[in-house]
Amino acid sequence: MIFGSGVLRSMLITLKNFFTSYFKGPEEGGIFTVEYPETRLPEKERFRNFPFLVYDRNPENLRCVACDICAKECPPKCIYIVREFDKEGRPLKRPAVFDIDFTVCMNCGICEEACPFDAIYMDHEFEIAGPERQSRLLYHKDDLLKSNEYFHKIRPTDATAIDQQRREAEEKKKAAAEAAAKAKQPD
Amino acid sequence: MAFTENLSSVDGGLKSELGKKGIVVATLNELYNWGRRSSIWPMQFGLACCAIEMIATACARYDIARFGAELFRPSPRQSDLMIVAGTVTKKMAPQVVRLYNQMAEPKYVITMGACSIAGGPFIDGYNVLRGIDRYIPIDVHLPGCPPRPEALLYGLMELQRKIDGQTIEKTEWYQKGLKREYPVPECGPHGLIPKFNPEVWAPREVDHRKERYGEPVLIGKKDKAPNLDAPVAARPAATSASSASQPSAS
Amino acid sequence: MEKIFSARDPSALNTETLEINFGPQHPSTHGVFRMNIVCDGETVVSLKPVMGYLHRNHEQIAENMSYAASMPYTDRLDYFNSMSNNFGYSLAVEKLANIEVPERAQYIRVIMAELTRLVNHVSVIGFLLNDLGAFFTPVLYAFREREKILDIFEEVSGARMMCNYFRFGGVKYEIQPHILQRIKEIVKKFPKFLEEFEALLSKNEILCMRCQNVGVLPKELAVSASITGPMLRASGVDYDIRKVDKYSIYGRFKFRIPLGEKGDVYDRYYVRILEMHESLKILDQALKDIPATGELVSKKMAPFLKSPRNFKPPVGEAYGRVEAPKGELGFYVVSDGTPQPWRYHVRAPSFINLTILEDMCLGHKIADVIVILGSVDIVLGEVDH
Amino acid sequence: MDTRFPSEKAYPFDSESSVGMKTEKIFSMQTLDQIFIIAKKIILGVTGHFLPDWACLLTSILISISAIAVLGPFTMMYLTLLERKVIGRMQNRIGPNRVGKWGLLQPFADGIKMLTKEDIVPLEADKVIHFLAPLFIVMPALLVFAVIPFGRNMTAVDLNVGLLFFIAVSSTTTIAIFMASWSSRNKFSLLGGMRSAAQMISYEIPMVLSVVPVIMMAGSLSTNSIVEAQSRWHGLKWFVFTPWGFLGFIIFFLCAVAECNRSPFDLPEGESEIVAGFHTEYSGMKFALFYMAEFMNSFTLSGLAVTLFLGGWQGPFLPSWIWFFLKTYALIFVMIWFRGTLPRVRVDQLMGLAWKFLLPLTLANLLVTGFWYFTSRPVRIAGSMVLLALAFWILTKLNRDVVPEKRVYHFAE
Amino acid sequence: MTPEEIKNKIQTALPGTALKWVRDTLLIENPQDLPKVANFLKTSEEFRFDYLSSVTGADYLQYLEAVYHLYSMEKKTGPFVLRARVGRDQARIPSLVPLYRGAEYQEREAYDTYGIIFENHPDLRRIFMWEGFEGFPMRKDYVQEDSEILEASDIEWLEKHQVQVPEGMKKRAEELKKQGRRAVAERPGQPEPQ
Repeated sequence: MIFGSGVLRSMLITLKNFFTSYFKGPEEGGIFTVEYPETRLPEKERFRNFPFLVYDRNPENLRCVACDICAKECPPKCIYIVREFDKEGRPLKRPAVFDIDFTVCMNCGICEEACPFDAIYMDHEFEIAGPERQSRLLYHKDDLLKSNEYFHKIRPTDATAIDQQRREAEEKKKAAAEAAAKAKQPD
Repeated sequence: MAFTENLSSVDGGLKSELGKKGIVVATLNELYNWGRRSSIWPMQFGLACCAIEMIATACARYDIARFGAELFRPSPRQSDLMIVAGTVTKKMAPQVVRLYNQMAEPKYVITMGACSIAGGPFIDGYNVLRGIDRYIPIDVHLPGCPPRPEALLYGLMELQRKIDGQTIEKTEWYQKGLKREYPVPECGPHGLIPKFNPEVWAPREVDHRKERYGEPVLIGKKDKAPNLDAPVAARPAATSASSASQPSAS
Repeated sequence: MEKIFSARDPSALNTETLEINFGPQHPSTHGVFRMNIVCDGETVVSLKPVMGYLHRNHEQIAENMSYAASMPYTDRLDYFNSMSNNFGYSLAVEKLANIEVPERAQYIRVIMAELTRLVNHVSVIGFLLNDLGAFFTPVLYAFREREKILDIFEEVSGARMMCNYFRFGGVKYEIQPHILQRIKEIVKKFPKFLEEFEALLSKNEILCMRCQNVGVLPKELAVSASITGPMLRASGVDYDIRKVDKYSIYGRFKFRIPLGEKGDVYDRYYVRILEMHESLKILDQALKDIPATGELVSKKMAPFLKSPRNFKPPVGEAYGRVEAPKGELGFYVVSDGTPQPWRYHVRAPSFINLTILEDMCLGHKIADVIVILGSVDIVLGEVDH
Repeated sequence: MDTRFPSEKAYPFDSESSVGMKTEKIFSMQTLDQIFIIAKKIILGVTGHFLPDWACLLTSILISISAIAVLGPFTMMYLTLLERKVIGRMQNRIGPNRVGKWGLLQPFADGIKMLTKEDIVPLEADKVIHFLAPLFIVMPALLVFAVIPFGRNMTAVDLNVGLLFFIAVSSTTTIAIFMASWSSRNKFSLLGGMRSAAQMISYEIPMVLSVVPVIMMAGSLSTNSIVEAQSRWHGLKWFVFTPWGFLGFIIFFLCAVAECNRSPFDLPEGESEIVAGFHTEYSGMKFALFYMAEFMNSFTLSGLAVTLFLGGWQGPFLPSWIWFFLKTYALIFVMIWFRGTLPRVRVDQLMGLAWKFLLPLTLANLLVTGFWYFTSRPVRIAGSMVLLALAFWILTKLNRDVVPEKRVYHFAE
Repeated sequence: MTPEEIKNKIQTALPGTALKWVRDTLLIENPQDLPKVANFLKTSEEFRFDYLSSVTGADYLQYLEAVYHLYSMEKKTGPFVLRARVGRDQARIPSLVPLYRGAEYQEREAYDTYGIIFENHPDLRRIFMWEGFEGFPMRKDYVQEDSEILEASDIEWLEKHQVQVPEGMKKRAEELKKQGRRAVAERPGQPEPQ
């Protein structure tokens, strides 16, 4: 081997890449860049960034029942929930306050896993940035609420499966209630 | 490296002259902002996990070079943008502040990732600084753990938008008497001295997390140590395979 | 004249050593590592590593939360290889609570761990070349391949880097056939990339000049200093935990362990390249043998997916270790029967591999220090845990 | 035989007559070839009517100077863009493309930013020298433009010792770099400065010696005459096509890369080792000047390499200045290509390469050139090739420590 | 080999060492015997535990503990776990660095976080925290500072650097100083109800 041939060989590789960048596709050694603001990578369905709360027809009808499980399971404890009370002081099955501190959240997805009511899911939205952190990055209930349709849009497979499950559970519940009612009637 | 002398490159006379000529200033402004926004050179400075995403942003898939921002300068003197990418620990914070002081005006800071914004998931650590904005002013906060490379590009564009909104006369670094050099904290016996710089940062008025769990979350605080000496039934001592009882669900 | 000539030897110039402080902010200390170097001209006389600039109290935090909640934190230990960190931690806890892992999950784990190894080794070589002074090109080629694998990770687990994919007794998500197909494609194309990468680097005279006979680590010192991973094997010690412990299902695969000759930087570089080839072999076999269906999490652990806080391993201790891309990653967990571990300790490979940094660097030039550090392959998240 | 003796003035036409020709054949090749000369002539002709002679002379000088003063920074600005684009392409990415069409305005944006950036002088620095260093580094870089023949008749000053002037002036860069490194009071800067002093002094020697064969064959130190000496075969009889010329060119080019501190010899500013080297403490416009000097140096040194070995502006069909710029940019492309591919060598290896390898090789090359001079065609080609190959082989054998070892790797099952 | 046999073997080779099996680990009752035992395990033909994988400190409230995981690279066996217990106040264990170089940083880490002093360690300094840090943060009784309340020392420092401090913060710091307290995390966090 002549001294210097290794250098020449490695230079050929870069030259090859220089030329293929003009002619070939991203997989064959062409330009690999995705020009972000204009074109985007296809979103992966399971991609998780920050959590959001799902509501079913309107924002009043949110699935969250303020059970506080996600707040307890959250590893860095970034969720804060206060249950809503009605005028007589009885607890309602919905949160009055639901805050997620995005400056602490670590996008681990454990809240989504732990939620027994299919109420909290991980969003695909990542374009969050701002000059102010203490108010802007503390997301309140209203900022977090997103519709089930949106959930269907970003994660069709999961959303359909979950809807199916919920429907089944509801039917079961209904059937059980009917059965109970039936059982009651003869008495 | 010692503190540095700041020499402003535009003197007062020139500024007042510019003030008289509306159109000239307007175009000058545009030119000035255009120049700054399209040539943001970040500092080659990574702290933790987010630094890898920062490198990924500079790499082929995302290519921050398209915005003219790929010249990662190793020296703070030549860089415009400090991307605080990763957890700032109490041991590291003085260095980060010093680096900020060493940068030349105009300088910008992006805090990338939850850790550098507020301590993020490591907020309870005894050596973790809860946000670098306790000591230096931040231009763009970019949450995520870690933010995607696209998110960093978005943060960069957000910074560009911020630059577009500035005018040459009102930019902070040409104002008289404004100090953009912040005292470097020291390592004390229990943490940093001072805990924060009240000129830059003030505690949150209502901090739910603190109210509920206390300063650091220490839910694993226990009063009784496990007794490993106690013999375990039905368990041969020397083998590593354990036949422990079923984990119990409560 | 006294000043110019040394008092002891009048014929020799009176020289002073120069103290240089590398880092914590330095372009090529791989994060916030710091070295206090005393050098004579450009030759290193003494080198003291200073760490802790990224000491983010992983152990303290983990002792204050449930077992499963520590899983995402292990991602952030060695942030290149979240999957193998997950692997180590779940092995330790599975040992602690005596949990079986179903067949399909085992295969998925191995596939993910080996893909991680590819990601790590290819990027490490890229960074090593960066330290050698190449203007980012090898890193960019490496990251191009890394992106392709990260796409898989994202599709499987939902995150590019911080996968949080493993669960005690299995894995979190199903891996669909089309993803397996894509992994197969990557495995098929990877050797071609490696070939190109090697053509770019392996025979390059400048690289050889810079790497050969630099930072030699003798066999005996390597063993005594508890060096693990490719660094140990580059010194010629045959010790790979995948072979020794045969944890998970590594006993089923046929692969070889590449061993270096001299233990210098070049050997460490080349052993990594060879290891990637072996990883591809494992991936090939695993992708062929993976059962098409099967449960992902063992029955015993399935209820705890929904409520990790209720998982209470019996009182005891366990030490689980895996062959992470950087070396032996061990987790030492002591349980006191409550949902939070009593003691949680990480045996971080790159932290311990740094022990002999000074021994390797003495007598070399400053430029070599950077290269030797690059060849040790440290990640500060792990070093400082 | 022909090339031994530099032809005297071998211009195809007199510069005076070109003005006259303009009226007849406006778009002829010659006009295109001499377009800048003609422009200058027209300006001088216009001003000559109402200006005294001395003022005319002054204008003429001013025009040349301003042409260079514009060309220098302008080249530098676009070289930065070229480098970023080309390296981007080599790395499978696009490179700057958002600032103006294809990123063409990127250099201006950088310039505006640099101009308005704060200028920091460290408190401990030696302020005068710290201020002077960037000026001292740009001056020689601009001065050497004077002797580069950009095209036919397009040499600003046709010095009869042009080559000597070039080498002498460009070597003062070392002093400027050392000034910068010393005055900054930064250890990394100092290390960079020491490295650069050592490097530039050692590479000066093989560089000058590699030029000597050209001087021997051309018989002149004037850059113009050297170009003229390569004018045969329709301007394709370049020195690089001879064995000694080829080797001389390679050595000269390597030394040139080392002289302007570019990869793989960019030790003085090796960012992975010593942060930013000698300009660690410089910011704003002063840093821009260093940046500018680096690119202008790489341009002028490529230009000199073209002049000496690649026939300068000689070439068929195209106008002479286009030929010159084509060749120069090709060499600059190679420099960028080096940067995009190669890792950096170490200090001692760098020195070893200069003293133990390149220097003996240049000496052998000198010998071969003498052999070439005194023998006739069939013998001299074969003979000099054999001699050079022998020298190369012996030197690689003697420099065994840098030749890669063969490694064997074992596998454990 | 059964555990008892191993124990007997070590005790016959090194008479006078008190050993006890704790689960599947070997407790060395007198920490001063540790280097002897480790040396025997490393050199004896039967064991050849030449690789010290991990050194860990742990706090068991009554005592501190150092746990050593030994493996054999030569014979590919292991782990063999040694543990040594010391009191909280006089936590001194002989260092294993002369035997295993790999213990160097890990012992420094255990010293930094638990305050176990390893005798004969060549360079026993804090490794993660800075010199001048007080307390051993991984011990169970360590109390962190409150990061949002300025103390008198902070105020003093800030005033020295000409930083404007709001009156409220000054007042609070003065109060704390009067009471002679530090601003520690006042509510040390309640253990979650099990």
